[in-house]
Amino acid sequence: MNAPVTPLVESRDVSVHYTRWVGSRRRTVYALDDFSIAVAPGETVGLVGESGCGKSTAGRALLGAVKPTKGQVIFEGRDVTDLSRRNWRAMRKNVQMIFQDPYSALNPKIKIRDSIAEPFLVHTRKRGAELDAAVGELLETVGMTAGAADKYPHAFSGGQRQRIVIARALALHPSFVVADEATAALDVSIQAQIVNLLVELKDTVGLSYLFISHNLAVVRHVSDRVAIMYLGHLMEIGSHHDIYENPTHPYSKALLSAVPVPDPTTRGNHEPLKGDLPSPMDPPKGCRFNTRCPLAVDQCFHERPPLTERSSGHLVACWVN
Amino acid sequence: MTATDDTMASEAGTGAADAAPPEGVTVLADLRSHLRKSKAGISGIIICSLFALVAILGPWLPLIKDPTKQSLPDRLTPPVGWGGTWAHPLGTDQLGRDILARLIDGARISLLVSVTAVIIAAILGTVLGLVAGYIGGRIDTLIVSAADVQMAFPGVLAGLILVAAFGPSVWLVIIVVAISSWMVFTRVGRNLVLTLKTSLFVEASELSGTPSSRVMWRHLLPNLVSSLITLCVLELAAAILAESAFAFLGFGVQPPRSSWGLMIQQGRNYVTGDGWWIVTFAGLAIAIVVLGVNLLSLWLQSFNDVAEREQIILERPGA
Amino acid sequence: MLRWLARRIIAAALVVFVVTSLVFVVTHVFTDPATVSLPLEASEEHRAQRRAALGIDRPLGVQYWDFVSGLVVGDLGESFWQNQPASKLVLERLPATLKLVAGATAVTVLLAAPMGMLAAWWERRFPDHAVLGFSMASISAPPFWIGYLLIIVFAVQLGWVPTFGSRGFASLILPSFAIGLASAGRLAQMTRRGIVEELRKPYAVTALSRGFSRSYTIVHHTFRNVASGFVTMTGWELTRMFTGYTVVIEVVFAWPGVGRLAVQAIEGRDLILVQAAVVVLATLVVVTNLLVDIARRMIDPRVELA
Amino acid sequence: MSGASPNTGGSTERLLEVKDLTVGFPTRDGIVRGVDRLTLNVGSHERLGVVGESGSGKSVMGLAILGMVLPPGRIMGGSVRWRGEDVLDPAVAGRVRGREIAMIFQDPMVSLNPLKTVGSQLRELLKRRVGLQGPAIRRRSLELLDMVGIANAGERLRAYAYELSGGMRQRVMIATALACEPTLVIADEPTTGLDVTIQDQILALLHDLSTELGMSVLMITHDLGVVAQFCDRVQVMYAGRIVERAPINEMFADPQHPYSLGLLHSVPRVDRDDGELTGIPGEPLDRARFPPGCAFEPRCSEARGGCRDAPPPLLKTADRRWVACYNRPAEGSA
Repeated sequence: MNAPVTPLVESRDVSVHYTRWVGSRRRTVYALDDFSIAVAPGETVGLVGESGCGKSTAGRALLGAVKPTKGQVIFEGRDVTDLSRRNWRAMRKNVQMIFQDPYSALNPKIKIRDSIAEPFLVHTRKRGAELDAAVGELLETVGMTAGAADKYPHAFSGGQRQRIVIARALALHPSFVVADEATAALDVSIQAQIVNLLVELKDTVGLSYLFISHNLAVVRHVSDRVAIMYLGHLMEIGSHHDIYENPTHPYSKALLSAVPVPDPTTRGNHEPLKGDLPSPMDPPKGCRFNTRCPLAVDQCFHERPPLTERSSGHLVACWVN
Repeated sequence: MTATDDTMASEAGTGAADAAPPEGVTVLADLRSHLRKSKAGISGIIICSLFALVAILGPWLPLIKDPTKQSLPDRLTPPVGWGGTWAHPLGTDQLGRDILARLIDGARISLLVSVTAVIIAAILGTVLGLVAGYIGGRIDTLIVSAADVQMAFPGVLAGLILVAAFGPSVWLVIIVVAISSWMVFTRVGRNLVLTLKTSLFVEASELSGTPSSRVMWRHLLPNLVSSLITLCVLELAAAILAESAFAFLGFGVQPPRSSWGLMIQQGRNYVTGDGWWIVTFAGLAIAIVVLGVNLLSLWLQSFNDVAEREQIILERPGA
Repeated sequence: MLRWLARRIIAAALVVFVVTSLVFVVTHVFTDPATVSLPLEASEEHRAQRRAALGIDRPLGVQYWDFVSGLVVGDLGESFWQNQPASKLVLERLPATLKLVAGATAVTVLLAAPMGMLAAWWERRFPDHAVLGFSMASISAPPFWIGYLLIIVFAVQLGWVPTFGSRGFASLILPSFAIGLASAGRLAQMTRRGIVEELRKPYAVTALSRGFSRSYTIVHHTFRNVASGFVTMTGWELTRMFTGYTVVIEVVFAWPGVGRLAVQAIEGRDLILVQAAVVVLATLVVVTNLLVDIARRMIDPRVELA
Repeated sequence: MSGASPNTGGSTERLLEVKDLTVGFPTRDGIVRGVDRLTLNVGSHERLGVVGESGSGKSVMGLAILGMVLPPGRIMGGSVRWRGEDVLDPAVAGRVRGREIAMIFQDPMVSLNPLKTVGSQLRELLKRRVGLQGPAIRRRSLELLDMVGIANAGERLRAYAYELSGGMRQRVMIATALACEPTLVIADEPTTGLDVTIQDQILALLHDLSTELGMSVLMITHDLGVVAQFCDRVQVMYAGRIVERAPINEMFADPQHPYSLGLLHSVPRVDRDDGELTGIPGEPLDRARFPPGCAFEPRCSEARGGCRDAPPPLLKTADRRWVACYNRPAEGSA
């Protein structure tokens, strides 16, 4: 893999399986299987896929919010998979998350100041005026005024709330941030503002992102490298250019062609991908895309295709292409 | 031009988010303006405050007679308007005691029992609900099962067995009312916590390493308060009714102290003949106070509904 | 479905077991039937004699084993007040209580369902306000007082029905209303709220947008969705009746049911008999809850998922 | 999807004419207008898009066209005419709803009755609204499911909504909309919440059905991509008002309202690397606090003093192009 020399965060063959009650039966959900990815310092990796593909689980596994069933999570060269609860708490300073829904990400009953100050109260000895100054500074970093601290979330619109959520995530100077559908709930005019803010912070604060999204266009705009997932399996991973100019996996191709482009002159005849997404409780054998793949051959139904390198850093899991 | 700009600015200023006072203040202001439009809310508040005032100040109110003073020559004096005099505005009972004085004395018991029981139930039930919902696992199963058992064994049933074993007393009634009400708070609290637990703000807090106790205290509890207050009011009505039922059965306060339920029990032999006012006024007192509490809870519910509805209309128009 | 039912029945049996054990703890650990039955000034010798007669001088474990094994075969001990088996006394009175609860349930359902629908149909109009007024009044007045008011008006003044006791169908009417009015008030509000809420839900909006009328949508679309809640709430009201209302109302109307028996037993200081009555009533509550769960599942196929 | 088929508009029959439609919601701060003096026309065989962000009133508009507003809102003025008849008249509405104009909603999970099978929901429509009897009902139900691309139609008739996947539910929703062979389908965010590949299927299905059956479609969406790929003509809404109306190609090649322009510059493209996204500064309006003037004025880079006094009227600026902006001269006035 053309992974950077010293990745900041790395997952090695991480699988997450969990059980869920469906009616009176216990079913295993295969949320994530053998997921390996590395994020270099200062890099943005986009993680794309449809619902149930395990992209959120992958993000949470990298943050230690979900315990892997198997595999390792490595942070700055240190295996943190089996860290105790207490040690993870110390780790929390370095890794943070930005959520999809800014309306539910802020406690409606407490002031913005207290939301942002909480990480300081839990992890540092900052109190009083020093704490207020830190909160004000964070708010200004994300383009808000320090006066916002005295208000409750209901005084703010979705975009402003998302800025506050970002401020809270930045509180303890993390080096790695997982943005889980961070702009999905926002209107497009606000989405652009937040995307710009995230890109800007990457340079000014020095962050690495795992940018999880179902929106291929936004991912194209922000990512250095892109990974495409389907039903818990990594299908293709490569540079921005590899994925968008030279998509190789049949699923990547289908996914890219399915996105409606906001330009009527691009209307053309493409055939929509047939069929439904299978349930992650009952994934197909072999290649998980085999039920919908137009190119599937016999082998695809029996053996899982390994990720193989097609060009430098461009890996594809497909028997055919 | 300047003039228009100024008025515009001030108009925008009063409404704009920058000028919005802290939420606590707005909620109170909202409550007040909502109350002004609600006849039910106003009547509820008036009845409840009168009840509380009378109960607390009862013995110091001027012109109030001794509720225990018997006077057999005056027995079964009818109320004013039915041949009685202002000496006993609501008449007297079978022992010649003043009914108004006894009603006021009864209000004390009613308030004492219902408020104490609801406070105990609310604190116990909320803590258990919070812990069950947030911690989950075996503790949750245990608490939920306990609530289920309590559901099958509520109120009067528990009262019957306890009274049979320990004899009647006011404290027993308080305990019985409290134990037949705590699981309501537990269930509601737990369900709310289960929903809140999936909120991203809880996950965010956990992800920054916040300890569970702080999550429960700082993040979950404040979000339960408004629902639990409404529930407290609702349970208060149930508690007043329960107290009166126990007193009526003779399991609560004992003579010569009076209680509204006890007055009905003592006056029941006179309903068919010359003494209908004893049962009527005592029952009316219970019904009016409970109605006041119910009106209050109706209004609180409608306020919460309106607040919620407008939140949906105004905050998330796309949703 | 069968597995679910089996699980549910076992859970119900467990609840009955725990409740009865709690009752045992109260009646045998904190105090005992002999102490309760005797006046405070009774001599120690007299007490010991009574203890031996009732078998409570034996170790608690043995007594508990007796109690539990008695439960299984329906033996709830001997009432010394009546000198008869407690279970026999309770079971004799059970039909009267069941009759009363049936009457009250009929009153509840027959009043609540039409009132709730009327209020929802005329949302925020006069019938809605009238139903709300009835509900507030009926849930605020204590049921035993309603009982006396009904007696004053319908038995004493109008003389339409008998005052006390259980003599045929006519005597069932007043106590049924005394219990059922409050339940009807609560249930009517719940029904109204349910229908109004369902009508705002997207599936009802869809039905309306397809051109179905408001009445058709209420009857054919929201009905089943509200019915599940209606059954649950009716079950709730039934439990309230078993655990409270009947006791009080039976006393008011001198109705020969289990509740009145329990009150009389307390007055007669007969702890064994009170215990038997409470165990039977609590079992009825558990059975009611079980039946409600089964009914809900039959109405709403999604309950399985929850 | 087939290539762009811009409708000439002038020669087609006008089906739906909405004029000055206003919907109000009472709140503690007074009456808030969800839709304000909305004007809209749909011709036969036309696919009209209405695009707007949250709070633009586009969803309120969809129901209001059928004379329906969720309480406590109400229609405060304006007219809706369907082939000349007044839809706000309950008698006409009862006839038109479902039969001539059918709606498809955003979330099919909750828009289908959770306690009725797919078959029984189709049956009641075919029986009560179409008047079919006996075996014809089942035959037609199967035909409808087949039309919307559902395999194993016979089996699916017995399924409940919660047993189907998201895409399948939306297909069922479309089938119930088609049951009465409507002339116009109002699709309110029909693909929001669906996965990209499923959205692609549903849009293609709607496109094909509207062509085959000669239906007009009113597509309400926040997604400019969906509009660009699907519609012939588009109206842009902001804060309850129409700010621009144009044929599809003109709108994307040359947006005239500053808001439309800003919107187009906010959307990243998947098919090429675009430069910086400019976005639109500021925040969308809180609906309780509409200014008396142009609602977009606080965010507009071209705003002048006059923009604050009164809302700009929607004026024709060129053939088939309408804009509500003081900075865009009307046709003939320049």
